[in-house]
Amino acid sequence: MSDLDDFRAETRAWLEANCPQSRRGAFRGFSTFNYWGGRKAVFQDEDQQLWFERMRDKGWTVPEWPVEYGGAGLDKARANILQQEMRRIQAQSPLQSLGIWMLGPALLHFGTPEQKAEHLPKIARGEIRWAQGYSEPGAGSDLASLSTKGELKDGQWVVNGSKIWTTNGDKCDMIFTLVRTEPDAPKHQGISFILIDMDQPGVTTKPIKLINGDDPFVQTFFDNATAPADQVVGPRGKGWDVTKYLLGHEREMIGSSMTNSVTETVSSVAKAKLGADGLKADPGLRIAIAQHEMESWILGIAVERLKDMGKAKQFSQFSPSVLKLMGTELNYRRGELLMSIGGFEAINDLMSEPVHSYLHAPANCIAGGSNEVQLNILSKRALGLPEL
Amino acid sequence: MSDLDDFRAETRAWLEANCPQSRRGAFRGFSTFNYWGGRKAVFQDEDQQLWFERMRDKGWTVPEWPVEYGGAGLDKARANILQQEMRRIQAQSPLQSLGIWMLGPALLHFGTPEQKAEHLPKIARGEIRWAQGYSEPGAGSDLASLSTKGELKDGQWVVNGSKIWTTNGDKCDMIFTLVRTEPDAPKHQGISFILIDMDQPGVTTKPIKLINGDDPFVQTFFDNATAPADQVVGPRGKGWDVTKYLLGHEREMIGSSMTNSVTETVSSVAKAKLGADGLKADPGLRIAIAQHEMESWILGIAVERLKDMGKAKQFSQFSPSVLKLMGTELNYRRGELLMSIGGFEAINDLMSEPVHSYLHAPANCIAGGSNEVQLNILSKRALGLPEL
Amino acid sequence: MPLVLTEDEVMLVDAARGFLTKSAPVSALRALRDSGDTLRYTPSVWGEMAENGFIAPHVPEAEGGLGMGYAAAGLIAEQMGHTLAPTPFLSAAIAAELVVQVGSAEQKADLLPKIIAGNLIVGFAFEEGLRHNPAGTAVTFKDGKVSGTKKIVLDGVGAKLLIVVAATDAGPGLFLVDPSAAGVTVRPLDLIDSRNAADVDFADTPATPLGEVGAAKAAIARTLDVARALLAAELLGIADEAFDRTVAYLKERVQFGRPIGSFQALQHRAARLYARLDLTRGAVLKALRALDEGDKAATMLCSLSKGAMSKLAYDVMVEATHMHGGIGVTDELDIGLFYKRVRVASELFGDAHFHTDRIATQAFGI
Amino acid sequence: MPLVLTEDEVMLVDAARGFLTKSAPVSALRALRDSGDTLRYTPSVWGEMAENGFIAPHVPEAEGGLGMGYAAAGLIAEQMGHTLAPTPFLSAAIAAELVVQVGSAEQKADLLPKIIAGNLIVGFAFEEGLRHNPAGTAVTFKDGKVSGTKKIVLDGVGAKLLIVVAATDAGPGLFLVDPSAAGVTVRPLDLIDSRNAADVDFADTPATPLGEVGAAKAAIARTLDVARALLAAELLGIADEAFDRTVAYLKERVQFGRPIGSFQALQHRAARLYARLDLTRGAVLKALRALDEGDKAATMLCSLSKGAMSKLAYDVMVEATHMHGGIGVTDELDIGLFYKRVRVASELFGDAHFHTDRIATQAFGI
Repeated sequence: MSDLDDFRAETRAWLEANCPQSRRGAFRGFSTFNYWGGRKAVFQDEDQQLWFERMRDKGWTVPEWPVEYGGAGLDKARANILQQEMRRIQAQSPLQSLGIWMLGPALLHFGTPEQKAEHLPKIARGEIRWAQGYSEPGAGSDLASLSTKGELKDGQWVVNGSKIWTTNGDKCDMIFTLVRTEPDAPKHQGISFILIDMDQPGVTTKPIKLINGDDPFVQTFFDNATAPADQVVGPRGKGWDVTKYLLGHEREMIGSSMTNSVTETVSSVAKAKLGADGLKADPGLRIAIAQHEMESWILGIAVERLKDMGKAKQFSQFSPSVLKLMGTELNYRRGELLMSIGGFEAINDLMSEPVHSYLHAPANCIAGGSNEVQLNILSKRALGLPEL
Repeated sequence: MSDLDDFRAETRAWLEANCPQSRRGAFRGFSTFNYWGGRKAVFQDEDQQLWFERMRDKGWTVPEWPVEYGGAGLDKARANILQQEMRRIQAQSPLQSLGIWMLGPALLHFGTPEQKAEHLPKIARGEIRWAQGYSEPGAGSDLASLSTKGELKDGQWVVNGSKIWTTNGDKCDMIFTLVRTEPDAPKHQGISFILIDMDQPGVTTKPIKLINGDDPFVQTFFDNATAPADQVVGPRGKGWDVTKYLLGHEREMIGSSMTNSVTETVSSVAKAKLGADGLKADPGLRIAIAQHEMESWILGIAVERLKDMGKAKQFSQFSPSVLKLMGTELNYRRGELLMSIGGFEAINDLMSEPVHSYLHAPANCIAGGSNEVQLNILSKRALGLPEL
Repeated sequence: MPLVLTEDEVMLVDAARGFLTKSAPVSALRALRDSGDTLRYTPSVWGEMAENGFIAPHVPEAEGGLGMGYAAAGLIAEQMGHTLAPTPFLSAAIAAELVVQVGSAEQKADLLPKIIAGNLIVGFAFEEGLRHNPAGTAVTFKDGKVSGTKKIVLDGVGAKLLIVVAATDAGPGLFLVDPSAAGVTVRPLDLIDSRNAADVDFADTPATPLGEVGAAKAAIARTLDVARALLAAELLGIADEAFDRTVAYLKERVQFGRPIGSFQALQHRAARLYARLDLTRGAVLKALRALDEGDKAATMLCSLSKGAMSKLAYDVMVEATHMHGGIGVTDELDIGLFYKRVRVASELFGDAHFHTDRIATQAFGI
Repeated sequence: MPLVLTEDEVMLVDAARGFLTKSAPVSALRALRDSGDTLRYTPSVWGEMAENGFIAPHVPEAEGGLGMGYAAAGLIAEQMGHTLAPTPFLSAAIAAELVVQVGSAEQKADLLPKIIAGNLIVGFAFEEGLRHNPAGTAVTFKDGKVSGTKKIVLDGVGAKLLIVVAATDAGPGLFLVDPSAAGVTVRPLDLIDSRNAADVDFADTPATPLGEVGAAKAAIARTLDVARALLAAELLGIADEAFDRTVAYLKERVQFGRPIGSFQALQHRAARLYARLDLTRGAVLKALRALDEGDKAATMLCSLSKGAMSKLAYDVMVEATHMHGGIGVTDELDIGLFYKRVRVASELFGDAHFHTDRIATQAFGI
């Protein structure tokens, strides 16, 4: 038996013994069902807490991070085994976190030793919940035109302006932001990536109500908010490089989440709701569902291929844009099909999953760089088509 | 009984008596079945000749043109009645002609009295077959970038250059062309609309073979070709105005011909070829056909509406672009569906109607101003969207 | 009738647009929604609509109506689409149509004036399944009583009368039911477009036949077609309005130093929607004219316009929402209200899938 | 196996590309077509392909083959798509697969070496209707003889052996027929892609069973899936090539004073095709890998890749033809040759409609 086989056996046994039954089962969406950590966090139930703490103590909230930063220092092969074994028993992720998905990779890549030591362990242990602060009301697709301003005064950053689309911003502790710090530099070069504590009078939030009545986003206002001078990730004025690095991460995540975050396939919903006879009576809907499922299947295979390419060190520069573009558009059609299948029931429940997909899908096509931005990236960089 | 009722009764009786049975029946495409006139024309059979000559003598090849130009001088109401009565017995058009559809309207609008007297009667009587000379190898969508050159020397135009996509150019007698006559003027202002006799050594043609093996187009070469000085339609250097006027006509014709020029609906072909059982076994194809038929139906209604608007003097500036765009794209899908329906038979017959539609449809999206040009027209002029 | 508006129709459109813009703008829907009102329409606005002759204008003069035809009703529906006016307009049109088609002389004389005057809200209790299905009914009429459950009865909350489709030994019949009668349970829905609708249960509820049972089947078919044509017209109005607002936003929103409407990719997508709207407009009018003219093709034309507009309005809303960027999905912007109404209006009386299949089978025989 | 190419596979792709570009470029197809040749492939090129090990490389080593798997066969097919190489590659792969699946030891020993060496062209006589239909057969086998008509037998003109699917009392069987035997009429077709195919009539023609009749059904199903996966790979190659040529043209063609590829509307349309090709590439490889691994999902993955690629390749060709402007439809340009081959390859063994329905029924149970 190889070392890896041993690891698999041990992992399987540990998971069997330590993952509470209530934390197993199909992924139920990025809802409150999941634990997001942070200063204000409250556990939903004992099992949630137990599962989180056990995994945290193993360093398995961030298995590949170094042990010194709260991870388990696993290599790729072991991390994959852990993932497979968790999937085998449908173990829920113990901790959802923008810190893990976004800030962490940025810090690991760009951060100073002090920044890593300060922030990474708190992310790994779910002590700080991070928010993302990129977009502004006037700077959407044209993100680099942002105008939130930061000045270095008396050894600290003083920040003024506002950020929009901060996901669950009211529940977060800190925010990683893009701030214009060199007003005279060209627009991509005057931006710094600054970490700001939200627990100060200079930071306030206002919920943004969406068309389905939900308000998962806030607008965050900075009114002479402050941050210590050393809370810039990457060189001052080079925040755009950090952002480009992270946007790649985010696009891939949004695109591939389209294949993971769904609890049920459209066809299984259709069968359950309409039955074979109902579908036979509605061949147009049936074919539309089948076409969607085929596209969804293809997207899933593409994600699998991307992972295999990653393992084979074949870096695919444009795949994040492709996944983001195709995944979000697919989700659009998923929402529409779920509404059609749900019929009179679906239009009567603003908070139902079909309505959520249907009404919320457009936001996915905007967030993380609008699909037009992705198409521009692909046509310019992947195809080399000339500028106008 | 009103005058119009009288006219209808007389027309009906005349058509019944004079339209040979063999010239009745569903439209069979712009094939050689139709009579196109011209110096080189040969009648296919006696009935074709009889029908053409009878209609010509009534002035009914161009019923609304003035009698002095070979028409019948009918008003709109009577022209409509004639059209309805012809349609009632499915009488074939006696004369197909770019002269009637394109040059005629231009001459009626822009021509001098002398030009009208010289050319219109010959068009009406099918004596001269006209070709169209707009596009050039380097000037497609960007028509105004054309480089065929005309100089006025010794009282006549001397023309050099070449035109592409001249429909049946080898069978035509004369060609209306766009020629750059003022090389120093801005590109839209240095063009003249010149009428050139093709029966001269300076004009030669070369067939263009298409991907279905057919060669309905030629490239036309002008090598010191000449035309009398007075054969400019509209002011010298103002040929672009004439063209814009005519392109509107052409687009409308191409768009609405999509609804008229088809001999059979896709659904009737599908029923005949595949039968009810075959279609039931292939719900995707069946639904695709139905969607196409719905779009086709809507296009037909739009053409009807456009005619009604014309009668009500409600000028619709953008409808030609809309019809061209949607009609040609519809035709694309028609070709594809006919290929699917024809299956193994269709891929075995390069000259069959499905293959013709399938392979030829792309050309329609280009001819008469590419669909991108139509989309630009609509976005700029109909929607008022700003220039980049 | 030609596919252009008559002078009278142009005047009607102007009048409706003027009235609705003033008395029932989109902000009124929003206010009504946020007020928690259960009726979900404003009786005073409804009363004014009656005064303006906007309620069921297709009722023939012989029956005491204005005799303005289905086209007039459709044009009003189209204008209501522009402002998302939440009124029992469609229910009134349906009820009036059913009574005209099949009611006895007494029933006509009793009901039509009240409907047209806006004094009697009538709910049409028709659907029973998850999706539109005109094929049959499980609600029964026996010994003068109806039993069973109907879904999504428009304006069913607060309605003073229900017209219920129920099965009899002689086929489907239409029955008048007093919602306050025994055995009726009205269960209000909370539709995403914030309009009035309810599921309704009947348990041995006394019911009176509307006209002869034998005539009901044809009258229901006809009425469904009328409802479809009116919804198609409303969807056209919604799509036009959302599209116009989007084009305006494209001119106004600046990114990368220029209006986003100057980007050709967005221009072409917008131009394509313009072209489709321009085309489909004719089909909507054609269906209404065909109803007015007793054209045999009317029933298929109603499916054509409802099916095509359900698809087109959705496509417009997808682009409208997307082109508005992030704010397109916020409640602050009206676009979301249009999006939600499009969904409901598409679902009612058959969506694009339903009508495509119907046309395939009936019109093309495939 | 992961969804990336192994080193061996990368070498194979390079070798195939090098060979085909040199020995079977698009111009060779054109020359062959214009020559009026009835065989429609070049025997010397076919011989060289045998020498290179490109013919039926999936035949297991145990059966005397190279044992390189279906993925290898698919990668060669993909490269043949790039140059539209007209060879009996697909027929050979199909015949080899059938013999491997079901042939007796003697038949394997006799036939496989000849097929792999390129010395025996075998036509698969399967289709009978207007469109692909694996459901049943009207051709019969009785008393050692087959009778009936088969359609579009690929490489049927000049084939030295036919494998015929015919009905027996024990279900469908596979039968070896000598095309020069009594009662065989080979009627050459003139396919729009200029390849070799024929309709074939059988009238009491002597026939020998290929293996056991009872095993034929599964072998046919398996072979159809292999053929679909190979055609999907070829379609991917064609679509990639036509797309690359179109992108090159977009950079080169100048209108309105600039390359047309600088217009954003065309850029976005091209980028969208790029994205779809990038995604679907994985599904094509996945189907081939699944065949190699004996994955139970293989049959559905073959439908997925064939259905998706049939649709995608068509969409690419529509844009390719359109973006080339007027010359896109001239015979002078190669684009038309790609367009025609896509049509034929899509039609063979089920188009997008067929496979969508198959997947709906079998994979999703809807």
